[in-house]
Amino acid sequence: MTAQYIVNGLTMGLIYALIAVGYSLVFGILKMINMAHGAVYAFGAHMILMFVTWNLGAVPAVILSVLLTGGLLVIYDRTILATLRKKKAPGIAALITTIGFSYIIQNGLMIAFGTEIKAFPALLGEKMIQVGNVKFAFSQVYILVVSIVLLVGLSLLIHKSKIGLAMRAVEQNSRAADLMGINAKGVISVTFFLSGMSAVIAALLLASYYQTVYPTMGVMIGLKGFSASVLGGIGILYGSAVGGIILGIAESLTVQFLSGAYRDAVAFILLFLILIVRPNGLFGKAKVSKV
Amino acid sequence: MALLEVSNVSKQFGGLAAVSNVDFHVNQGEIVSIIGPNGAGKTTIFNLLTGVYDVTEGKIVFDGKEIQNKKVQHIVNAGIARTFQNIRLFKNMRTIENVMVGFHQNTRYNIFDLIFRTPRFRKYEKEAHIKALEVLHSLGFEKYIHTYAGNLPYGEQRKLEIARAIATGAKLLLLDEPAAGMNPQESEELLEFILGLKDQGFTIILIEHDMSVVMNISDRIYVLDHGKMIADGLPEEIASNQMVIEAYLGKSEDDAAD
Amino acid sequence: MKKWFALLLAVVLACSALAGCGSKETSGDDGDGPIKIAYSGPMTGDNAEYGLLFQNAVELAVKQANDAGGVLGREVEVVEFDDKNSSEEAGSIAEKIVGDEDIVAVFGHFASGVAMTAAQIYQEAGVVLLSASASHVDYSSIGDYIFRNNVTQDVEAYNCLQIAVGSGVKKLGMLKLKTDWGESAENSFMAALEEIEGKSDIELVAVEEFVDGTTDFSSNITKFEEAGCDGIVVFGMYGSLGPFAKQFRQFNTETLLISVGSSYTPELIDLAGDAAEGIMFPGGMNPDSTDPKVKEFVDAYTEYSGGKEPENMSAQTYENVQMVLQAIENVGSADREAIKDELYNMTFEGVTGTISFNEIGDAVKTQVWYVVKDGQFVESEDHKLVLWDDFVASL
Amino acid sequence: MDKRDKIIWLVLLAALIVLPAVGLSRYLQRVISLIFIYSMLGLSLNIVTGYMGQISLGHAAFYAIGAYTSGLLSEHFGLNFLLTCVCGIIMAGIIGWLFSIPTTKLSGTYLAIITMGFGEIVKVVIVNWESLTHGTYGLQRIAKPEFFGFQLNTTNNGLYYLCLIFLVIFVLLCIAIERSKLGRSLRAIKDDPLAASLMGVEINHYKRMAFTISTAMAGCCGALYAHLSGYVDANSFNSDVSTLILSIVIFGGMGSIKGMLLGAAVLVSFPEVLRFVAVYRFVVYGLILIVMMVFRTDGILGGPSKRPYVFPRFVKLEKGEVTKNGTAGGK
Repeated sequence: MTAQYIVNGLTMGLIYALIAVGYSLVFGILKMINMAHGAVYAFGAHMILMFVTWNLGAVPAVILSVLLTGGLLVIYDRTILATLRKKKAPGIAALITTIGFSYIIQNGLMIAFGTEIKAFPALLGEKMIQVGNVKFAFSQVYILVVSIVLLVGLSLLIHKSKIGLAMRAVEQNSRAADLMGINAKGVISVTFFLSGMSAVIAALLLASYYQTVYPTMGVMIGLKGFSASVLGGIGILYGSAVGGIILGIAESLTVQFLSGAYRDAVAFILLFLILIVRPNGLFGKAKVSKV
Repeated sequence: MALLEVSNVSKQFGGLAAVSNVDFHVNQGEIVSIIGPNGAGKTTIFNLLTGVYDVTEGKIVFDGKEIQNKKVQHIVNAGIARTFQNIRLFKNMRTIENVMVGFHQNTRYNIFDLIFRTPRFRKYEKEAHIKALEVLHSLGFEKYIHTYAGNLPYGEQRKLEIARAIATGAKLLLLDEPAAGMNPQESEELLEFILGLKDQGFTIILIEHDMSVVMNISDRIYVLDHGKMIADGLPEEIASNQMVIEAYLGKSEDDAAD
Repeated sequence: MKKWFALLLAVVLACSALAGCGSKETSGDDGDGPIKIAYSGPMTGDNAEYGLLFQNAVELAVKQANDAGGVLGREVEVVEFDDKNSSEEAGSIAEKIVGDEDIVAVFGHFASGVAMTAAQIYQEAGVVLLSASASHVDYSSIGDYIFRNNVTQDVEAYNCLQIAVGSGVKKLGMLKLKTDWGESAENSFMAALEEIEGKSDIELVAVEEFVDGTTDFSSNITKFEEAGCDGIVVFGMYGSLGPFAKQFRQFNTETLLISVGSSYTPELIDLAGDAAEGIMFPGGMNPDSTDPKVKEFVDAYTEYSGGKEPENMSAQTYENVQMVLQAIENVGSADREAIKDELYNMTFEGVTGTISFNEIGDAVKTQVWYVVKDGQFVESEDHKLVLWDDFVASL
Repeated sequence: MDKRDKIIWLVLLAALIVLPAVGLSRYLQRVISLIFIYSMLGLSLNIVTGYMGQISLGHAAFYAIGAYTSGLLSEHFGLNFLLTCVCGIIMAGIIGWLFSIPTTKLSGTYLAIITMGFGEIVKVVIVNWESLTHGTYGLQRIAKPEFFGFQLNTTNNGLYYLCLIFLVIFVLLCIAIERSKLGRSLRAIKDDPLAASLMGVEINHYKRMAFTISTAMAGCCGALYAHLSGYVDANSFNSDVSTLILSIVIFGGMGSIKGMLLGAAVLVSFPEVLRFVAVYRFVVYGLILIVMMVFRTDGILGGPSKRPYVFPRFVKLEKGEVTKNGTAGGK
């Protein structure tokens, strides 16, 4: 029956990959961990729920939620992070503001939506499919397809398109990129918007699979997505995808062979080992520090 | 026996040979300059001497002991200290504190001494403070003692970096382009200061582009180009050496033809 | 200069903050002025929904008492606190409550761990604590001021086993929430299983644990399928039972699901939808019961709380407040110790039945066998929960 | 320490000693004792984050190790509080030292990540190692400290003064560290690690030492808290606690000892004041973090002090040279 566990693990793994992509995008450009990413994920889920309860239909709800969540992140960057960059504040300062931002979002959701667990409509259907002795829900197929499409799409965008080139330029040296006429501020905003979009899509997939939504849903998912992005080599998109899948399967096998109680611990033990052995993750390259 | 003996030292970064088969020596009390166009590998040599990089091959003998590929702290302890091309002072610490960090290895007390303020702690702290004040006096830094290193004028920051190197108790000072970005008046002053160090018995290796400083101060000069030693000798010889001129100015139009 | 100003501002803020919440020290309850009772529950953080449900129950009971002329001709007043479901907060609040001499009794502190931390302080200072939710086995033994009007863990675990055996389950699985509540539920259940060893052919074949906040039960479900369970008892709140039931029904529609009374709320139906069909519970008050006492309470509560239906533990909270007010009426004074003594020897006709406290402060409660039928909680016609000893004898 | 600082410290200490005589309610005593403990936690993290500039997002793990070590020893062996507290310090210090060995080569973002991971791992160990830590039940009814038969509790202000005494010790310890070779080396590592190593500072050795001292101090706070509150479980040391400690260091001002006390006073008393505003207080709490970072990155008392450098008392200078109040002037 291990195949069943692998499939379960794969589903969670792809969700972690999507969240990890969100971290990698922001870290790639600004060398900063967005500690509020888990809260943004929860915010996306609640926005979709809100728009759906206004019976706007699934697709418009998701699009609106992506715009709103992406917009929230862009505004946050333009107002707070931009001033910190202008003031040349140390890295810690930006990190602390994201912690503050996550408190605001999470507790804002609690005020607006109440703290109890709410039902989320199964937007991706509930049919079950049986292949051999492995059973899985149709929505798991959705998760597989959508996340792969998104991951490939983002990688293509980063590595092949003009905006992607600009993003990598800003990542290397934003001042130089500015001199070359690239609008660094605009590129950073696009990066945040993409990071927000990947969080909303992850939220859509997971919330419709488990049909539950609650304000603190982003905390553990955020931490694990984060470990996945570091596992794969933070800042590298395909690294995050691989890291997420490894983490998802490892977690599922832990529940099979050990017990559910160690489910959360496996993410951090894996993270601990990777950081000791290869601090730059599986695919990261060690940077040579120049004197 | 020379104070410092560098024999057949090379350093490769992947395929690129930053420094290949370099030999040179420095005697006690001498001022030796290493000159060469940008990217010739001068600072790499300093990094090899101070243990920041490991040599790919070759030996470095200082004061009779082999020091290549040793840990940075051992080399500082052995008596080599350096300054940096772009100033690396402790900007958020005061002038006197910068110098006292230099004393780090000579203030021999441990964690328990400092917690319980034992006599040993007081002895070494007092010594460090007094010596730091002496060093700062020799620089004429009385009015800057309380200033933060980051707020010092440029010229003074250069001097403070040298003072900090002296504070480590080093015998050999490696000065990496101390006169960079200085106006003639300042570099003149620096010249005096370095000569003063020579009188106090320090041995100095100087990397410098400002030929007026190099020619007046150096006992001997080595010329480095693309990681290789292409010439060495007294300042006058180097000034008229054809290869050196080509290395700096490149071949003139007609010479290149033949 | 700027730094001095910032320092001054911050110190003033801190001092005013501390002075602001220093409560005045007053002497004991001197017979006039309002009778003050305290309610503390999780308004934020986990289980906040229960905190708010209980808050409505306490306020409703007090409002009804005041409308009927108050107690001993004095108005009743509630002082409310948010303990964020954390022991540290509960400790601070307990200190504050015992410091205020006017407060004569305390209700609330949702989780067992939180309640037991505060209970030590109430016991030390001699203030009655009446909980409607703590189910930890040795909660009441903390002291004679500590009461509980709630089914204890072992009674509820025994009833779950009764339902499993009564429904003819042979291979039983258990899904357990990894908290102190889940641990003690498991211990009681294991003890019950040992008691009926040999008398029934039911067998525990799989035990699965899950961390609070888990929504992915796929691996646990696969394990239950491998063990071939025809019945699973779930020790968890509706927030976990709902998703589990929904995911489980995608894999298997026959196996019987049994859970505990606290998952017995309308929200479970929203979360689990038709997957809730056929889930069985040992439960307390049935909100749709035709009993006039229950009907009147349910209507009053729903109207007061703006449409939220009461569940069993809110009903018990409501009873707790009425019992204490009744005790004050019987004794004729709001003295803390007198209330404590009166509670031991009074019996009270509450919404969930007749209540009396045994010598360590636990209310002896009976439960009803419920099953979910097309989205409604219905009392099972063909089965009835009996006292545990009678049940063991009948095997 | 110059004259002005001395006055401030003495006035503050006198005020805190007299405060209970004004008749503090048990509740206020508990809150102020918590402020003392969180000030000490701030001081402990200040060594790693304030002086050395390394962020730790899992400091509550060592706070928990100290609490559980002390709590379990007093539960099983009934040892006196001082003994269990010392064991808590040693245990947290040793685990901190072991943790620092592989992690010193990491810095900045990666160190923040791994400390956060370690915090979660410690929480999982506490929850699952039932035989040792009673798992999710936590430690119940931890004995109040007793000295020569005199039990310290909130009725006789005993716990308040115990915490105050420890706070005074912590402050003196931090001043000793700051005004020494160790303090200078840590600040040099923060400013420029490479230059520091070239001045002979053994970087990894000092990072490990700073981490060990910091975790040992956090262990001591854990022991104090366990006996103050009487009940601890895994959730008493969750990631919110680590974030609170870090925020105290940032809000108070990195590297400023007085800043730690101020940061703790404001950030611990603040949720108590806004208790009536329940849900909103966390939103405001988040706002404080953002506003502080945008407008005052050095925190309230942080940043380079304008006052002249203070020569240690025992450095007697000949008349002609620089006297203590710096006749030589300086900015």
